Amino acid sequence: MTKEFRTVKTEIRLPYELAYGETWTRFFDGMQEKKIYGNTCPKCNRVLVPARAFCPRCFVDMDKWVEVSQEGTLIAWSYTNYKYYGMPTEPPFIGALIRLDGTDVNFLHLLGGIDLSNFEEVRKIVKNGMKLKAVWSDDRKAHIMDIKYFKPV
Amino acid sequence: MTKEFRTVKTEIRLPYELAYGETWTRFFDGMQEKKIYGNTCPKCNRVLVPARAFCPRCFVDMDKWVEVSQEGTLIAWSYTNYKYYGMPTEPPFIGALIRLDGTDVNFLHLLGGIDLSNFEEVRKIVKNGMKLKAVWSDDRKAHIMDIKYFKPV
Amino acid sequence: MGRPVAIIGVGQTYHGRRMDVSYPELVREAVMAVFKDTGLTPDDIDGVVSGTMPSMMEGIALTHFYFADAMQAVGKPIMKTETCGSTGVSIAQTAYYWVSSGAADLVLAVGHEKMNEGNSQATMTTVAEPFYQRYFISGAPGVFSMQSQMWTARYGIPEEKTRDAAAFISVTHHDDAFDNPYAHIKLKVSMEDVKNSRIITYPVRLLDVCPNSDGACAVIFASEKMVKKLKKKPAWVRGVGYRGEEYFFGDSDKVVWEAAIQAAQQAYDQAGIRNPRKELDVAEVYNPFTFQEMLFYECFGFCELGESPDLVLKGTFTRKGELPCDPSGGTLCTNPIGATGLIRVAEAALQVTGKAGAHQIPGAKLALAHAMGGVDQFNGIMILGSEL
Amino acid sequence: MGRPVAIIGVGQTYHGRRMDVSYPELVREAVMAVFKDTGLTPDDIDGVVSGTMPSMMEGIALTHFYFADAMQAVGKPIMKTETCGSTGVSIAQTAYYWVSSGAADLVLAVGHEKMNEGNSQATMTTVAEPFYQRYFISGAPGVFSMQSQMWTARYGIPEEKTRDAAAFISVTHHDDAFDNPYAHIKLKVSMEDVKNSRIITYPVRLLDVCPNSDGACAVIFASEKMVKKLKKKPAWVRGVGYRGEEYFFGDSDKVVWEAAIQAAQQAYDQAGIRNPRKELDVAEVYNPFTFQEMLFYECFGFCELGESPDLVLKGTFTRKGELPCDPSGGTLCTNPIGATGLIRVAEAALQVTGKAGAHQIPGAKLALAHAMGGVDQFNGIMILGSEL
Ligand SMILES: [Zn+2]
Ligand SMILES: [Zn+2]
Repeated sequence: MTKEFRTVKTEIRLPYELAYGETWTRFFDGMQEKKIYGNTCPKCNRVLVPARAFCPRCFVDMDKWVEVSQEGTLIAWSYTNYKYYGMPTEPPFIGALIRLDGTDVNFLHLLGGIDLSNFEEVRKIVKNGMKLKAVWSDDRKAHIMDIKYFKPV
Repeated sequence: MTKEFRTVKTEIRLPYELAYGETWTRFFDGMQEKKIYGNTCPKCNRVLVPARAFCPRCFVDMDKWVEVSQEGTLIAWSYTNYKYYGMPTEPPFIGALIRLDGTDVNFLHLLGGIDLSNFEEVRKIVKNGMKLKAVWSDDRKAHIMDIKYFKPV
Repeated sequence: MGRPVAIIGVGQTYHGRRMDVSYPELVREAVMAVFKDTGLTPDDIDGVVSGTMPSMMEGIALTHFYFADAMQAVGKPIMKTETCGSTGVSIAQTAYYWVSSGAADLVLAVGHEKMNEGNSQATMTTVAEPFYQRYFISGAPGVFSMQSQMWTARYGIPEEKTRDAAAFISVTHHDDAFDNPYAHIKLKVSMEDVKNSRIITYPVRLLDVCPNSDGACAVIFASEKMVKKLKKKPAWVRGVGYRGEEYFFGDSDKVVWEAAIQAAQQAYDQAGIRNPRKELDVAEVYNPFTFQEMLFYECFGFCELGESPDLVLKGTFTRKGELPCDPSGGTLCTNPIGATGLIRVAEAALQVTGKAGAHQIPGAKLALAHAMGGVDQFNGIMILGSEL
Repeated sequence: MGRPVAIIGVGQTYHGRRMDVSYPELVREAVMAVFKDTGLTPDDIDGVVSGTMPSMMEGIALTHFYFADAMQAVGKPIMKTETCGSTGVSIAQTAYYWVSSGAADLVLAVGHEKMNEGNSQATMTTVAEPFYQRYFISGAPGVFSMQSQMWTARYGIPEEKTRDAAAFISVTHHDDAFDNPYAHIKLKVSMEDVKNSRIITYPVRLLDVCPNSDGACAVIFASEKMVKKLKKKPAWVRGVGYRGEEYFFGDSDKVVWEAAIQAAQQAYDQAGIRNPRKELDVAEVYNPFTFQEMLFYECFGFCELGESPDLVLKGTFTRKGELPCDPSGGTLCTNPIGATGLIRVAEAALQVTGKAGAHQIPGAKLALAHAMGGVDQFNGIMILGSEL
């Protein structure tokens, strides 16, 4: 082992206040009303969710707002059972990529509503392609976690 | 005024433990013993303070350690009388660039030991070229603030 | 110098408090403006360079990731550079080298900052290590005041004269900003207003200091082939320079300031400039502090060392003077840090292409753009000309 | 492609827990090594490019300022780039464009990270905005596991086969690291050890994941003129590629992964490579996760989509296989993030100049170096050859 010397423990602590702008504001207002908003691109016609100010591929302003389905298909998932800094919720939890019905991109959220304590049991239930449905929190704050998770239909 | 929308207040908080390495360790050990250490470059022969692992101009390892003088000459100063994040001490205070006797670079620290409350009075006393002397804290922690400030001789 | 490179278009946001839009939307505003200015589309672009002050200012570490959509960088080579205040000039130089190498014909450079979302003073505490320098250099005004104090004392310039010259700079730049549609601070101030404004760190007062701005700037760099093909009026890159100094503030002289002197000299050598005050038609000097602007005049060879306050008071550097400096109002009136250096470059490009509008310097053909970064540590220069 | 550029020397620190030295001292160790390797002195260098992951990892925002002395960058043009995991390749590309443009003949590139001083998971929380994505992508293993899960399911690869192939990769790279004097993790592991190691995020287990390392790497890029003048054995830059994707993770396909495919294609086109598995002699693929390494093999055209586990288990990518990948042990055994991509480039240079020592691939003439950054968002490639 190489010789070590003094160290100093320190911390960086920085405050921010970030602007949602009009589009995110409307999207999160929707969350509070148990609605998931997307919008459509007038050029490529894709329905993007969450709603965007502009299409990341066509660079044009988005067109019509649409309330998208709260049901969708599981595209991919990962099971986490360790604690780390910045977790969305207490472990164990399942991160999920979900294609909401009628949309053209995948929505990132959590998969829940099943017993997550035993991974081997989880693996028997959770399969790509399964149908999922949003479960809302009663205490909503215009926040992405107003959806508690998506549960199997 | 342009219309504003929702904002989110957030904070970044990151912990660190930084290694001093051998040279800073010895320098700060010196602080605890009320000594200011520099060292000399074998190539350009400059005495640098704080002591360095290597010369920033010649890129060679530094040679002899020297305990440098605790007295020096004021090279530049600025008077601060507002509060800001990350201050070295409560305002008002004077940041000072000091050439310690026998060294070849300027040492950054504070100028104190005089009444700082009235700037016009301060301005009559503080002049570039004046002689200063280190004043040590009784409660030393192997830290740069073990020197409370430099006061006029 | 490598293959010739020119700026063929610029775009800016309206700078100021921009809490009306999210940060990506602000970035997109500048990018859309440069596409509008050039008639190009994102498909035409070969690569994108972007940057902020350091991302501590944003609270989001991967700004090039966060803004990839807004910069229309998806599916393209992308780079990020962050050199504190000099970021904008570093971005411009990275884009310049990229095109100059022949590996790209059109590169989009984007600088951005939303200072109202973060805390610039808290960010400044992260600039240095927490062993030694963090305690003494985290308050930027303190360091710049110390530099000004040292400069005035070195040349024995009477305190009143320096104070008057700094106030004169503040007054004229605040006036200039009224003619720049994108400037942040639009405020009529008098010499007395400046001299009576609140002391920040003596001798620097509130009206000697730049604001916290939100804003973005986008610039397109093009190869000679593309300049000809697109038939755009070019601002040719005639010289670039960049220099850094020691980490320890006390190791180098901040009055006869080598980083500033050498960066300018490197760019002058490339551009063939021997007498900058005579040969340059306009300069966009990075001036977050009125006092420091004078120090730059001296280090850039616009006048002799210690001579700048006299010339300032004579009007040498005003819009009608011998070498107009910061006709846009400069950093003093608009400072979204990661964009600021690129705004200097964009303003210089507007001047030499005759597109600066109400603050155009008539007939400007050769312009200097500058930015400073770190705690008096880095200086970057880009010289643009209407002729190659 | 612009003017020819070659790597003429590399330097690395011993990677691992390096709390024995301060961060600038660690950086200097790599810089001294490259000067020793080349016989050059800092005076010979025209400019310096450096970078870290993002500086949130360091807690010191202006790393190029903090390390200016250690990199001997004082009085020189200096640039900083930060693109997360791909930083090292971005640094290499910036240095490459700089020399290629003709504006510099010798550029020093330095990548560094001291991961044991910061908190990498806390740093990851700063990668995305706190409206939406921060909640779901801040745990890097979770995202990479999701990608692996999607990939296995897409092609219907039996879970056991993928698991075996990933374990095989872990075993062979851990073995390889014993022959690399600078590697961090030196651990003999068996297939069973990997498969029984603690689950991080299913299917990824502890021995599928890279460590937190401290380390630095320095590389000198030279113009053709300098290569001839200095008579150094060159590793010529034959191609570069870099691609980014959308900000929103769910917007693009991470299995048929365009950023990886296009970055490689751009570099192959420049290098004239049509069949990478046959033409490349060695590849240093950025592999923080065993599963992801296989996905890169497919996206880089080393095999068909979905075919990689079979070839891995046949030994196609081992040191004695058809296309040896990561004979250094790769990122899996050594990961000082801001240095990691540049270490890939340095290792590729060592291979094509025959200087890789105990892990030399005999007769290697053409090598690929790769790094990935963001949350599955950026890929950068550099191809080096012993011939121009
Ligand atoms: Zn579209
Ligand atoms: Zn020396």
